[in-house]
Amino acid sequence: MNVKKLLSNRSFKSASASVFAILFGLLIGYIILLISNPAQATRGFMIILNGGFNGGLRGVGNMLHNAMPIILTGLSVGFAFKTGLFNIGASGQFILGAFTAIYIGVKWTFLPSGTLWIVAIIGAMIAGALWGGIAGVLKAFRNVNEVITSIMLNYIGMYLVNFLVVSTVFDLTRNQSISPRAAYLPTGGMNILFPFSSANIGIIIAIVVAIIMYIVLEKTTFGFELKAVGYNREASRYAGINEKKSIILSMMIAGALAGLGGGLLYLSNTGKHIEVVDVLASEGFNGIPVALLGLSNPIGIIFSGLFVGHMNMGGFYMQRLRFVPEVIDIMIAIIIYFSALSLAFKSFIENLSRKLGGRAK
Amino acid sequence: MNVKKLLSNRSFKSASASVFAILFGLLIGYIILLISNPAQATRGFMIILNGGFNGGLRGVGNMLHNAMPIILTGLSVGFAFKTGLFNIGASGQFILGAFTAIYIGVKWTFLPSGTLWIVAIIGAMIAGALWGGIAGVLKAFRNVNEVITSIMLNYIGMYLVNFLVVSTVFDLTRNQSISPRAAYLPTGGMNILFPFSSANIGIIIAIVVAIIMYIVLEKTTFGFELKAVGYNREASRYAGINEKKSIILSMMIAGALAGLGGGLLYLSNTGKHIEVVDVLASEGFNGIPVALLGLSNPIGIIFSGLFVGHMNMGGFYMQRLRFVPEVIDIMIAIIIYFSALSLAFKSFIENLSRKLGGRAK
Amino acid sequence: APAEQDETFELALITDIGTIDDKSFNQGAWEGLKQYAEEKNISYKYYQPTDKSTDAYVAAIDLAVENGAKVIVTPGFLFEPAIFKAQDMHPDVKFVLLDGFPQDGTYTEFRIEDNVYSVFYAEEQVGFLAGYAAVKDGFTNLGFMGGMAVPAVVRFGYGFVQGVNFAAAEMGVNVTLKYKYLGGFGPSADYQTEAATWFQGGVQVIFAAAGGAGNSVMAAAEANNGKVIGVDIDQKGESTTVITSALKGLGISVYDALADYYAGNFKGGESVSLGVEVDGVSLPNDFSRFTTFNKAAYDAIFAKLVANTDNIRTNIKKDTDVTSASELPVTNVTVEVIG
Amino acid sequence: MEYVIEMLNITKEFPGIIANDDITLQVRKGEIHALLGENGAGKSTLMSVLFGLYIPEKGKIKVRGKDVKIHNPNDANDLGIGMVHQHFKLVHNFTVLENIVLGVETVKGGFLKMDDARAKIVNLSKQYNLRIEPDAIIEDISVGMQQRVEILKMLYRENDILIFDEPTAVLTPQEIDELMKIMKRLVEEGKSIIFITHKLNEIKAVADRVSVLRKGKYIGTVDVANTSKEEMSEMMVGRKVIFDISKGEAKIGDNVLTVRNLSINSKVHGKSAVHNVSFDLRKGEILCVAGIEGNGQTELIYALTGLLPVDGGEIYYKGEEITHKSIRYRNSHGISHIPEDRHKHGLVLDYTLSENLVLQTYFLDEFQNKGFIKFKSRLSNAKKMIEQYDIRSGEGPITLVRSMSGGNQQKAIVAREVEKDPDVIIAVQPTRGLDVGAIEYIHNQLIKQRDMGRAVLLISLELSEVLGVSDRILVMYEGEIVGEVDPKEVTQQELGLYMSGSKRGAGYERKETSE
Ligand SMILES: Nc1ncnc2c1ncn2[C@@H]1O[C@H](COP(=O)(O)OP(=O)(O)OP(=O)(O)O)[C@@H](O)[C@H]1O
Ligand SMILES: Nc1ncnc2c1ncn2[C@@H]1O[C@H](COP(=O)(O)OP(=O)(O)OP(=O)(O)O)[C@@H](O)[C@H]1O
Ligand SMILES: [Mg+2]
Ligand SMILES: [Mg+2]
Repeated sequence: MNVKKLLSNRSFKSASASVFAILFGLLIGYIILLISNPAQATRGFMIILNGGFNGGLRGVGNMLHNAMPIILTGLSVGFAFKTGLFNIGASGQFILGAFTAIYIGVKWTFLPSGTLWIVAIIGAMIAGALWGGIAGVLKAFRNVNEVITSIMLNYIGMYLVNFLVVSTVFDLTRNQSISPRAAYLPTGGMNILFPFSSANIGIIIAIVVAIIMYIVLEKTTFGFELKAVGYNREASRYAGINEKKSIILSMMIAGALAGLGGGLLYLSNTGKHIEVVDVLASEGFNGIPVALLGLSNPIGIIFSGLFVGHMNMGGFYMQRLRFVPEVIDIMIAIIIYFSALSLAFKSFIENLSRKLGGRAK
Repeated sequence: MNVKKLLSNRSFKSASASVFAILFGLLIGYIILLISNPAQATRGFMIILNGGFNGGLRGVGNMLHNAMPIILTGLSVGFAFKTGLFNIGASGQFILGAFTAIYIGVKWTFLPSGTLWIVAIIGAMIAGALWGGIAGVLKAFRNVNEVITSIMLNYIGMYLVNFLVVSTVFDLTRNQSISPRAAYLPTGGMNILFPFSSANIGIIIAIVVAIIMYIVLEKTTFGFELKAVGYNREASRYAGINEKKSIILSMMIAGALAGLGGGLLYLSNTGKHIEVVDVLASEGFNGIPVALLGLSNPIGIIFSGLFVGHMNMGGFYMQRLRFVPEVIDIMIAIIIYFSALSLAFKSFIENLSRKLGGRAK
Repeated sequence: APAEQDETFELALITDIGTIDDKSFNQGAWEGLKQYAEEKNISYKYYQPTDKSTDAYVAAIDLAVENGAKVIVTPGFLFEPAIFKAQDMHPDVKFVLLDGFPQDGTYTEFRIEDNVYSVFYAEEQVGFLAGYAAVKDGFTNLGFMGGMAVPAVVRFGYGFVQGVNFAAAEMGVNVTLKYKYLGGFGPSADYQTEAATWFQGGVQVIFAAAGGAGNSVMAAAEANNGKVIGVDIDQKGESTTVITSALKGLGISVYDALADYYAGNFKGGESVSLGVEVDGVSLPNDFSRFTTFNKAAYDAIFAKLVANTDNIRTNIKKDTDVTSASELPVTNVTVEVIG
Repeated sequence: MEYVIEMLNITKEFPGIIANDDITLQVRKGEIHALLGENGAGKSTLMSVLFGLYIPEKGKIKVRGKDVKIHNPNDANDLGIGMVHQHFKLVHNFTVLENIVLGVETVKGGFLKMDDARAKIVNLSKQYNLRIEPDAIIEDISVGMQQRVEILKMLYRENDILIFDEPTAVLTPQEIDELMKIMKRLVEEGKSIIFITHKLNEIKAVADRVSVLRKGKYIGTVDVANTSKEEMSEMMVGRKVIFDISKGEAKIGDNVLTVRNLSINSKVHGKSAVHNVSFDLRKGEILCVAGIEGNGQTELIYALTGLLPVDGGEIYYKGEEITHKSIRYRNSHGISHIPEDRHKHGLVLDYTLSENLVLQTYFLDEFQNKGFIKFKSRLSNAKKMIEQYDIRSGEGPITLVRSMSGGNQQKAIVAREVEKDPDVIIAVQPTRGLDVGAIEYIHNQLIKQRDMGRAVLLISLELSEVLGVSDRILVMYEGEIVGEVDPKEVTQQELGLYMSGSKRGAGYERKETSE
């Protein structure tokens, strides 16, 4: 089909834009390495490029685990983007999902052990959806900018979770949440593929969810409606779409995705707990560059999430050399954010040349 | 003048909207108190209402000190709002300002001691302006959404400051920055007005700056043009305004305001240091509800910043009663954020009724 | 360059990316390690985990091992589950676990292998010393501000109360003591206000076992003519109001553990609580900021603790003995527990 | 001959298209020079070059005989060139006064000084009979007043070369007349005007000469007095265009849409925007609701299509009450709507043509199966309509609608609305801003639908369209129907009297407000 050819062509173009952006980010990173430690710059850079592979199968497994939550928050941000919304609130949705999962995992042990984790992650999604839904309702009915509401809901969510942890699932001596042992995620065979790594069924769920999101957005009438509302709210109303419902649903789905990320991360048997500190969950914000690099395309987000995870692991393994950890931190951040920002440039150019292409014919 | 009448009438209406919103937020806070501890709810609420006054003059002084940085980040966010930009990057600008001030305060001791702090806060403003300017340049020349760039610049800024602190003004044993003793802010008589409090000249500077911002925005052609670009970039370009320059300047001014906030806070002799941790400066985000509550009006922002400071002090003194600290945190957050959000409702209605009024004439 | 390929680091420290615990914790341990390594010309390095989770800590330990680590120092109780795993995974590598005992993460299984040396500090003893010194120096209205009610902080606090009581009883005076956990370890204007309120209310000296929040207490002291007792390391450089500090011998104990290892008698399988007997805790050797209390008086009480005269040392109640500071057996102190 | 403006051999390329290909335009001092061309011919681009918004690749510009370089609007302003853009460039929440002084503020030590400016503006406003209110907020005033603000902006800056890019597309006939008068007055004072319009009778009415562009190329310049409308349009389109709308007698059938006592309170001012309106729409007729903009037509249409809730009265469609039915119910039961604002309501600009063509039907079994889109039938649907309605675009079904020309965007909407096989077509300003060829096409479509027995409800501000296309005319004034007239009998003047509220038809007398 001619259409399909072109479509694939378009996504090919986009993907190449992302690759270009990443190369640019990596170049900047390399320059920083050269400045800070010329002798080891090239070796350090190779380590970064190798990312998780530095640690063999285990490193790859850990990379997958590292990528899992940011793929989901990336999907959250990206899904909202596609439907015309800017979900800065993934952080709050994420931590509410995490808390709900832990709460269910700790308290609902009357459920059969094989199903507890499933109930817990469903709970995480519902909590995230409700939290995202608040911003959606305010947007739909009051036209309050969702950036404002969702930033504030991040803070309210954080304080709320601190409060809830302290009053329900608190490990006093460690100032953190109790381990939800009974609800730990199954490994899903990842322990066989990637022995001794943290990887578990979570990454599989993340990828499956990404594919589902892709299908919803691109192949279903539901996605068609959501995107239409995102592009032109008035025209969608004119076309008979319930645009308020669409906006609320978009934010709820975005929230559910972030909440799922929180649930999966904190139900992993890796010894991670919610600490009662006044700090926003960074996974929510990390979803933004992931979504940008993935061009808000769910399949693209799988890859960009893996890329970011890969970079983080690369930074970790770079500690083999004599780099100061703070230098590594800033370099990895710069690679990731410069990639994402340079993409904004690139997509701008891409956009222009796309218009050109359309006009030229 | 007829215009003047209308204007004053408008600001009166707006201010009453803010007051209404605050009452709503307080109501919600009271309900939460009633639920969590009915016996002490009313007393707790009275303590909140008394805010800094619970601590006498010292409490008021501390409230002022508490309000100072958020008035400045509120001005940063509000100024950007007024000129059509959404500055989510106040956090990064704030911390870069803080670092620069500390750096100058620690390293440039060759300067006469009376002027060092002045140079340091000018440095803080310049650093914030440059950091804000990046987002401005990207917006002006590449039309990259400033929300995206400034969120990412928050993270890059945080990592950068961590790195710079570690490599220049590091207190190894405390994992934080060195005290800039030589550049501590003068008390500006605040120690006499509010004995034993943390208040210093910073709050005076913040208020003066707010007044200057008000004059710039409302009385000068410069502000007139910045606002015009914010409302309609295209139209301003057609009117012969250099709209790129305006956007960049707006972001730079916003950045300078946030940077000033960081500088003043960290030059205060209160034992505050930059900790080398991966956490964004919350003062930047707290500027958002402050700006909203102040309706982005610089004079309004003085009051909303004081209100938020007042609430925080109230929450602090509420610990006199048997409330769990986490309950207090969440309640204060809810009062502040609900006030700001309910304002969004109110201003929506206000907006409508303004249109109505304009038409009816 | 291929030569670099073989570069290894024999001594390693894993940081815990800043915990609720005192920030100086990483640093104190790091200084001991660095000092020993540099004296003996041994390669050393510290590693940052990717995440605050047991798995990430284990991965960082593995990286250190892969990079040639023979001894790994892990500061803080958050490493307990990681060491629980790592002790089996790397039987040839030695671990020094500060302030923790290997456990499975749920406190159901506690097990220490021969390659792990678990170090605790007798914070109650140094708290005792600090309280004793303060009252002996003439203070009668004291305060304790802890960061959070985690075990080490509780031990500091309890020891302080009992030291205050001991001195007051010795002198036959009655003193008052305000006691509070702030709820955080970071500096804040709120804590400063609170401390100022205390000083205003007549408190003369505050023992601030609260990490960075101690700086806020010092700022309040400066403005209110109050005094402060520092914590963990010698804090007299931080403020002129710091009269003394309750030291934990983090550096010394790491240094000693490494020396033992290279001398062939690594204390694997042991969990110790380092107290005055082994210089695990102490006050700094500078008494210039006291008015009446002096080195002689300090040496006397220190010797009594070491010798455990009249069971003075073993009688000090710890975090596991009572649930609140108000339940401590005191005779000459009025303890007001706040919050 | 003295030229104030000479644009010589101007070439301006956009990626993929040469918008201006070696164009020469010479404007004499004191003339009104019309610029004519199909949608997308390059008129706005040429004017943007003159105004310093685009830098041409080739060519030079002379102003008053001197070579000049115009890099930005400020340069243009310094040369006395002012422009009223096709889409107004006003700051919506600024006042009229603020908009006029924007960019050339009077200053005293950096502080705004509005009093002098106000006096000057009030004076100019009086002098040219522009009737503006200096303190009104732009978003509250009518399009016509916004137009006058744009004109005042130029006058305030003391420009003497004035560019009007399609100023009449959004104006009512009365406002157009006024604008023509003002333009004439301006040239009498020695100013020169470049005037872009698609309406040939406007050119006939005011212009001295006309230059014609076609597909980016310069076709020629002729004297208006010596050239017929037919000749002009042939120069423009490259073929003959039929101006007289030829249509047969209407074959009137049953009522399909019945409106009874409909009232709507305005969201804007709270008073009633539509007041007690009743009428019937019958099969096989084109019923026009005429009126000056702002007299309730928009609200009436929104109510009929469900975009706005009704505050009183009923709407019946084929006997069934639909007053409170959803938008979707209506547009899927045979009511089509060609909206007034195609970019706001009609199209999702970032969707492709094929997606826009199923914007109201994507959920039908034809286009989906259990929620999954049937891409093949969507595509074949698009191909069919593109073929049938001659919708031209770069990439066919997968063209992004944003990149299509205005005329073709409009055709796509017409195709979609007609192809639903509706019983009622509500067409609002269906030809706004279109060139003559596109207008001809759309008029023919409407008549064809009528002849197929469908009912058409037409809203138009264009009197020639109203009189030429419709079978029956209702006139709306201040929210009320003030008369019904027969287009074959009524004169433009008479219609104007109805529309301005000066005359009421029998049976439409003013009712006592006491009820
Ligand atoms: N900024 C731009 N980028 C790319 N192409 C453009 C741009 N502006 C105009 N064009 C293209 O240049 C051509 C001429 O456009 P222009 O706006 O000058 O037409 P016009 O004659 O004014 O049409 P209309 O009668 O519809 O106003 C069109 O094909 C248009 O798509
Ligand atoms: N964002 C865009 N991308 C590509 N082409 C565009 C874009 N915006 C406008 N155009 C094209 O530029 C030309 C001029 O734009 P304009 O909006 O003036 O359209 P138009 O045909 O004049 O419609 P209208 O009559 O409604 O003004 C049109 O051909 C349009 O297709
Ligand atoms: Mg045009
Ligand atoms: Mg047009």
